[in-house]
Amino acid sequence: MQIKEKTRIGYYPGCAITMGSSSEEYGTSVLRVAEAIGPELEEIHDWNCCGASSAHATNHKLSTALSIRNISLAEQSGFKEILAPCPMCSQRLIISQKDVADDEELKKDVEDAIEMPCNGDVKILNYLELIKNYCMDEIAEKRKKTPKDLKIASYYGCLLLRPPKVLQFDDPENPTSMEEIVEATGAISVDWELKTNCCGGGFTLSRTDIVLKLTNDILECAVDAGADAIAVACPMCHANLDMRQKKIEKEYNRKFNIPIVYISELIGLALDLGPISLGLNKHFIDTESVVNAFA
Amino acid sequence: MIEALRKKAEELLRSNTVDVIYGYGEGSTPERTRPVFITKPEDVNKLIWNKYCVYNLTTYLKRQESRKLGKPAIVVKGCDAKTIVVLIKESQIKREDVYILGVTCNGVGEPLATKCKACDVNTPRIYDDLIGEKIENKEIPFDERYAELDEYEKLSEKEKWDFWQKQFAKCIKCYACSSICPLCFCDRCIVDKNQPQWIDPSAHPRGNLSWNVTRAYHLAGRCINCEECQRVCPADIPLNLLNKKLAKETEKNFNYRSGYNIDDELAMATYKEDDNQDFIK
Amino acid sequence: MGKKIGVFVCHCGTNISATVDVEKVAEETKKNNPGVSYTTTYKYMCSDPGQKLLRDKIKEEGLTGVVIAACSPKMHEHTFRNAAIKSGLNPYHVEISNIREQCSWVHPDKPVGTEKSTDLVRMMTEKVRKDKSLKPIKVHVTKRALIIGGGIAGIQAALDIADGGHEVIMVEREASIGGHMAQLSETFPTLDCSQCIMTPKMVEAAQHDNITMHTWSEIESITGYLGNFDVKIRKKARSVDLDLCTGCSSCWQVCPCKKIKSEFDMGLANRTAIYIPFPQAIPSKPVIDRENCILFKDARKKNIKPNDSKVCRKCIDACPIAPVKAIDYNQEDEIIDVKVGAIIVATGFRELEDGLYGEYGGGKYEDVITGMQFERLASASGPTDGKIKRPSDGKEPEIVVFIQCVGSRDPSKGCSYCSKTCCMYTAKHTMLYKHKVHHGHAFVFYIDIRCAGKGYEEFSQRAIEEEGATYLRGRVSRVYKKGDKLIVLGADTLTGSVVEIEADMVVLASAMKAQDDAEQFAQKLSIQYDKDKFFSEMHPKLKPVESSSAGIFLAGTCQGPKDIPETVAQAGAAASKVLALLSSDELEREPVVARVDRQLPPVFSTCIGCFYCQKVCPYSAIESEDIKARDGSVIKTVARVNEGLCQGCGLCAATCRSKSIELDGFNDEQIYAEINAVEFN
Amino acid sequence: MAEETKFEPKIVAFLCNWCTYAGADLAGTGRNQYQANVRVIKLPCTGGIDPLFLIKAFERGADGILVSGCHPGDCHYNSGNYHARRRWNVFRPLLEFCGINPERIQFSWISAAEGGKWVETINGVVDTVRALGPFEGYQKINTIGPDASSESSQT
Amino acid sequence: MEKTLKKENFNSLITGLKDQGYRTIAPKKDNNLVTLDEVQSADEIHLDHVQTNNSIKEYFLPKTEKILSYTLEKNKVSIEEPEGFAVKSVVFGSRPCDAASLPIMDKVFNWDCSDKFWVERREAITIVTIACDKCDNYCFCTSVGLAPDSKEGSDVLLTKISDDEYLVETVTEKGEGLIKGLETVFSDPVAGTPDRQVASVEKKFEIDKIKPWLDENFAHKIWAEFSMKCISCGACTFVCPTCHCFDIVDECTMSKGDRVKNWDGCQFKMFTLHTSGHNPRSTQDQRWRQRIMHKFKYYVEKFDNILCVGCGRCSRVCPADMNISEMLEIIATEENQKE
Repeated sequence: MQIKEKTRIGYYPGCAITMGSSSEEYGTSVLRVAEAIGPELEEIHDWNCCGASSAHATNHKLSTALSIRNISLAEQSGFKEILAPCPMCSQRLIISQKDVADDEELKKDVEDAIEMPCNGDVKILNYLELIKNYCMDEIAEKRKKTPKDLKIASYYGCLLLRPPKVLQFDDPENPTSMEEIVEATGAISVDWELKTNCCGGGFTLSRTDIVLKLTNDILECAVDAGADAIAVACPMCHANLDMRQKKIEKEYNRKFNIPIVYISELIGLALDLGPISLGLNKHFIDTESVVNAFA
Repeated sequence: MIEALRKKAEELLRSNTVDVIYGYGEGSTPERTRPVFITKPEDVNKLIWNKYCVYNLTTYLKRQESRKLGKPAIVVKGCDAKTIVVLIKESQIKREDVYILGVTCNGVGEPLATKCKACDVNTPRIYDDLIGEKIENKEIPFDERYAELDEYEKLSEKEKWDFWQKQFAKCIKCYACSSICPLCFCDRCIVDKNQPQWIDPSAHPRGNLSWNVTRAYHLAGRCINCEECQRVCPADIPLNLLNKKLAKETEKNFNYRSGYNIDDELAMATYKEDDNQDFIK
Repeated sequence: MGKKIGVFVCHCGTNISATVDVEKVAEETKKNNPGVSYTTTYKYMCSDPGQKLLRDKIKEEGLTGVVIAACSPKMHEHTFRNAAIKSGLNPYHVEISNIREQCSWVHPDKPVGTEKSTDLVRMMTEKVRKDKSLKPIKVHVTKRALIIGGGIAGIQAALDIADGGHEVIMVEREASIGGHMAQLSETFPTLDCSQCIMTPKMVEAAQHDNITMHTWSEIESITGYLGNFDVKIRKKARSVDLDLCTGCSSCWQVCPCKKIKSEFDMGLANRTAIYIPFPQAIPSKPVIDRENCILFKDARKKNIKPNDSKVCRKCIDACPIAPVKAIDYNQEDEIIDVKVGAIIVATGFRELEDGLYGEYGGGKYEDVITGMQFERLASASGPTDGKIKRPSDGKEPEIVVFIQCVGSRDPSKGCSYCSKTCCMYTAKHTMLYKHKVHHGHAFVFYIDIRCAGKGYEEFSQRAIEEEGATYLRGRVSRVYKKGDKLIVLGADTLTGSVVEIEADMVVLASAMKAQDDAEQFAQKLSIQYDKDKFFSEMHPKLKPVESSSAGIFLAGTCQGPKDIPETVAQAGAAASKVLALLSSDELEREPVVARVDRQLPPVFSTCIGCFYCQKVCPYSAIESEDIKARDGSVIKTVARVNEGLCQGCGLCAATCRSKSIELDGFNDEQIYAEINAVEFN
Repeated sequence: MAEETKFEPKIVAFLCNWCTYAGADLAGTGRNQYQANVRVIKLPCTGGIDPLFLIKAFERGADGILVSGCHPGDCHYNSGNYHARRRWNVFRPLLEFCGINPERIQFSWISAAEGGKWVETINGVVDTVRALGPFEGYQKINTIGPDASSESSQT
Repeated sequence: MEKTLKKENFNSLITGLKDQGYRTIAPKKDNNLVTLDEVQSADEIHLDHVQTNNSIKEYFLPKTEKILSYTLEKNKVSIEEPEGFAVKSVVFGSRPCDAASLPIMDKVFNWDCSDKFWVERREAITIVTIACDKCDNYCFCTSVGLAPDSKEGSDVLLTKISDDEYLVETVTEKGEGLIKGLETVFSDPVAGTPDRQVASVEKKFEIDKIKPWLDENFAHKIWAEFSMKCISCGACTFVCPTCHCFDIVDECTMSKGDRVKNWDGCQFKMFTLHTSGHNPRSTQDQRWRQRIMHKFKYYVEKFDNILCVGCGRCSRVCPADMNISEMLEIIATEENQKE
């Protein structure tokens, strides 16, 4: 559904993609796209960690309180919706909202902890949802560049879709929202099998061998399907596919050299925003081929 | 208004669409009107209409004497018209057997009857002809329609019991309340069944309690609040409070208002899977 | 008429007399209760001598009413009422006071128990004074049975009833009888081919002169009651005249439309527009698929009568029957009215639709097939003549992965139950596969192997030990296509390792689900169904083949997943119930039914015709009756109870405001007498 | 009868034959005891219980009434308990409106397998009504009113 | 010599009566309903009304009355007669028409057997009537041979002579005895003839014309036309001081029971229903005719009294405004007489 006038949406960057963090290029590209075609994003004042990292594994109440505090802050500044581009944050926020709604006692404890009421009727959006809800027409209208037969494999990973009962976003087994956005930018979507397979996620440090195996399968499948690049919407996926690619090539002595781009960067290129401003220079695998396709 | 009514009545009688007009005529005193049954066109000027026409004429649809006069045209206010809807749903009459002469009404009775204070049927919701220009029916919220009950519901259990024992003690079992009620149409009423005698016929407190409770209960989900029972009671017992209480419970629990919709199922003849059951352990 | 009531207080060994002074109860009753002329106590009233005592006393004392103060009526009401019948007393003058389960066993204090027992006996003596003689209701029984569904259950039941000498009407929705069993290749545990054991039965049913078979037909409506069901059968237009056609196959050989997916072959092969589902079809006469036949499409487009269309017409031209062709495009649906005494529902099951499992390719990959499709592959009359070939490229699969519990035991996919047959048929599939592809290898992912039938465990062990199938205990998380291989990602919980198999073909042991239209069908017959839309049996242990409606019985998978032996056993059981029902000309029914007041003119009835009773009756057992004057004019319209349909719940009696309708056995006077006898003040 | 010190409430129970009556039997076979104040009247279905029965039971001196039958959905006659529930939904507030304490009439769903629940429910009803005391209001009017002429409208 | 009764002495009158063991019954107002009811003090008495809602009949033939009670053993019945139903009382402030009904009813209650419930109450209750100083157009006592100040049936007649004083005229020794017993309460009349404030009730019809018409017109069409609006309830017969029909019913539990006499009325459709189902008076016109015939023909033939005192209660209380005086006027009018 397209909302014409500029609506104010709370922007919750989270630790991974805020300025100066390891995946800041995702954050900057999101902001650049928003400046170009809206909607108006306003960073939530005094936001704190969403509790996704180790917190939710060790202390459930702490991680819930951390998330709910962000939501209450947003509520107080009048936001009806919050964008959390990083799926780890959006998943944590949604699950906390549900936990508090289901457990009266937890809600009381959390409210005491953060000294703020939380009535939890703010909607948490992930980046794909935001684009589909607000920007599909804008991209079509404002697109300046059309890439020459740039074949993109859309990779969703897990946190955007699972657990399906709680997140209720797209079809958890066979999602299509990212493909629609890719096609809106003029690129060609490639049909491949492992777009919802796990990339090894949190084991990136503790069990790198598993990450390499899983990520190798994903890269192999994308390349076999003829993709020129893989689009992602999650800093963790990007880290494992982009940063680890060289090591995988060494481990499985295969040549991939397939660039991993954020979907926001892809949209940025289609809107002819400068590659540097989109952070395309900060990738391990050179994104030269993608930038040229838009030339 | 009265000329239009008489002209219409004459026209109906001359064209033989109906055989008799149930209408209001002059009463013993100016403040009273009485039912009249016009069969000849030249008698139509006996028909009158004023704020004393409180009578619910549909009660004559249940009486064999009046039905022998043939197909009737009934002068009905909005509240009376609701009775016809219930009578049709309970297969006592067919829609085509009665010609409904709806009259727009801004309230009857001197002082104004309580039912008219929260009236949402100034214009009858079912009629063949309408006398008087249409008045927009108001949407009266739930609480306002049952405001009369609040005062009694607030009483303590003892106060309620004493209040009603005092009222029921006055009952002389003349059965004017069930004779006037258009929906009390059972030829042999339960109170007349003596094998076994469920309700004691004597007018002592026990017999009066079981009669008044049963009469009210048998109108649950049916009574259309025309307040005739209360008007005709020689002992001046506020009988309509019982019916109104049942109407309130029926609407609250089953979202059903009697006499407003000819298609939906009668409240006490059906059920819903999710009917309220919080009082059932 | 004063009643002479006999009261028999039972000791029940010491069960009652331990905490109730039975002598005192008898004495108090004789002293106080009006109408009581004889009282006694006895050690075991339900014993033979006890019943003999009852029978003798009824005759000797000339008793016209009996109260037995003993155990719950649920135990021996029937026994004592039969004893009364034997001694000439109408059984409905016998009432039971429950002074054991609801008094002596639960109130240890003897005086309290005795006083309560006296009250309970008094309540029943008062009720007996108001009891009326009731004669069992005789209901005419139509000596004909209806079997809905032509699978093995329907055929077996039809044969049993027909052999029992009664007429059977069988209705089958598809073009031929045979049901799902006809689609199977070999059947466990004996591996004998399903066609060989079933076709003779199908032929026998077709040729049995007591059985009338309506294929390509559906049930339009069923009304009536036990012994008197009025059934409307809709014979869908076949476009082929069954009498004329000889099944010579000239027509379906020339039919140009060859690309229609065959339902019988589960979409693995195609069929023509005019077709017989499978070679051994009974009747072996074709039917025209009006959806896909180009002549009918053309007629619909031009909105003309089918026979007027000049398009194609190859089949009618090829038809050798003369002078009138066996094919008739203008044939219409036909409604047949039939009266039957009993009905057996054998409508079978539906396999879980494969689209439900996105993780396994959700119907995208051709080589991921269901159990039934594998049956077709393995069947000699199947699309591949029994050779195991991959549907995608026809290659013989080297590695086949079988996945158990696809849909079953999975509440998130909507069926939490176990489909009972998949463990066995998957083991069978591995054997069939190994017999036909010796060098091939079969993997089976399972949760638990459930082979509990006779010879079942040995059968599945054989699949593992002799046939060499590899059973991996674990779930499969994902199946995806890689090149021309299917990558199966699963777990082997016994070794705790992740398993990845590059398979050529994957067979899903899909769940057994209720038919799509099971709910509407159950409502049409007003029988109850459970949360999974399988029809509910009257009592899981004691009445497995009776449905909730009297006269309607269940057989086969429509009542829940089961294998062929169990289905045939149920079919036989249902048939025996029907035979018992049809064995007598008239059926006696418990006379506890409602009755609307009737009186002499001029009153005729106190019923005023508001028909609240009709609206609340769960069995629509109440009809309206016009009481007419001699000149035919209607005096009044009142309610009337159809004794056959009325099940005696009493809803109408409690709803009737003027109490003009009463339930025999629990009429107003009896209930009033019981309340009156409670005697607190 | 000797003047009892403790008021023993008198309870009449209208039970549906298929479920609660069988439940009560089960409590019997299980030998779990309960107070003996109740007198049970068996009817085919709760749908067959007319509110008139309740009034007559009070007129015959009952202090409390229990009406119990199958859980919704279990009714042997499909919809008996649904219709019964609908009646009680309006009859109970009517009696309350007339000053009869609703605790004196209790409703419950007890299946044939819930012997324990039957014992709990019955003991609950007896204890509640014992707390309420005898139903003086009704007992006062259960005697035939003193001949009307002396006080035609009692205060 | 006549006496007067001042209003301010009402209290002392009542206390005086109470001392002598009398129960006092007087008109009492309860929101808009005036009824004859037991009073303890004078300020409960309400006098500025035309007619009480319930009639005096209620104190002689109560709406419900236990005439005997019995206990049942298996083969023995013990019966117990009620006592103390006749309570020594004074009805203060009844109207002349009500009082006049008593002698009329005495006849039927002492006809083939004397009804002890009626007779004993008649002796126990003294009637102090207050003449009507106002009436409404339902009153027609003058048309049935009575008057707003007639003395029939009263023991003492009070007539209003000023706002707070009533002229006392004793009618019977019983009244004489009552007055003598309470000397102090009454005061001597002031000189000069007191102007008695008595309502003037306009005569509606000639009573002598009624019976002759009734003798001839059993099947007249007026019965149906006039009674079309009647709804067959029992209100008119129950409030009428001269209607005396009653029904007897046994109300019992298993061990004991009471035989109860209740009011009944000929206007109920079940009144004449036979067990066979036949009903000689099944339609309302037959029942309405019965009401008029019984009051103005049958009772006259049997007891030489009109069974109506013209109090007008039946017309006031009738839901359908069936005015009995209007009916009698129609009967008495000329053109009807001719037919």
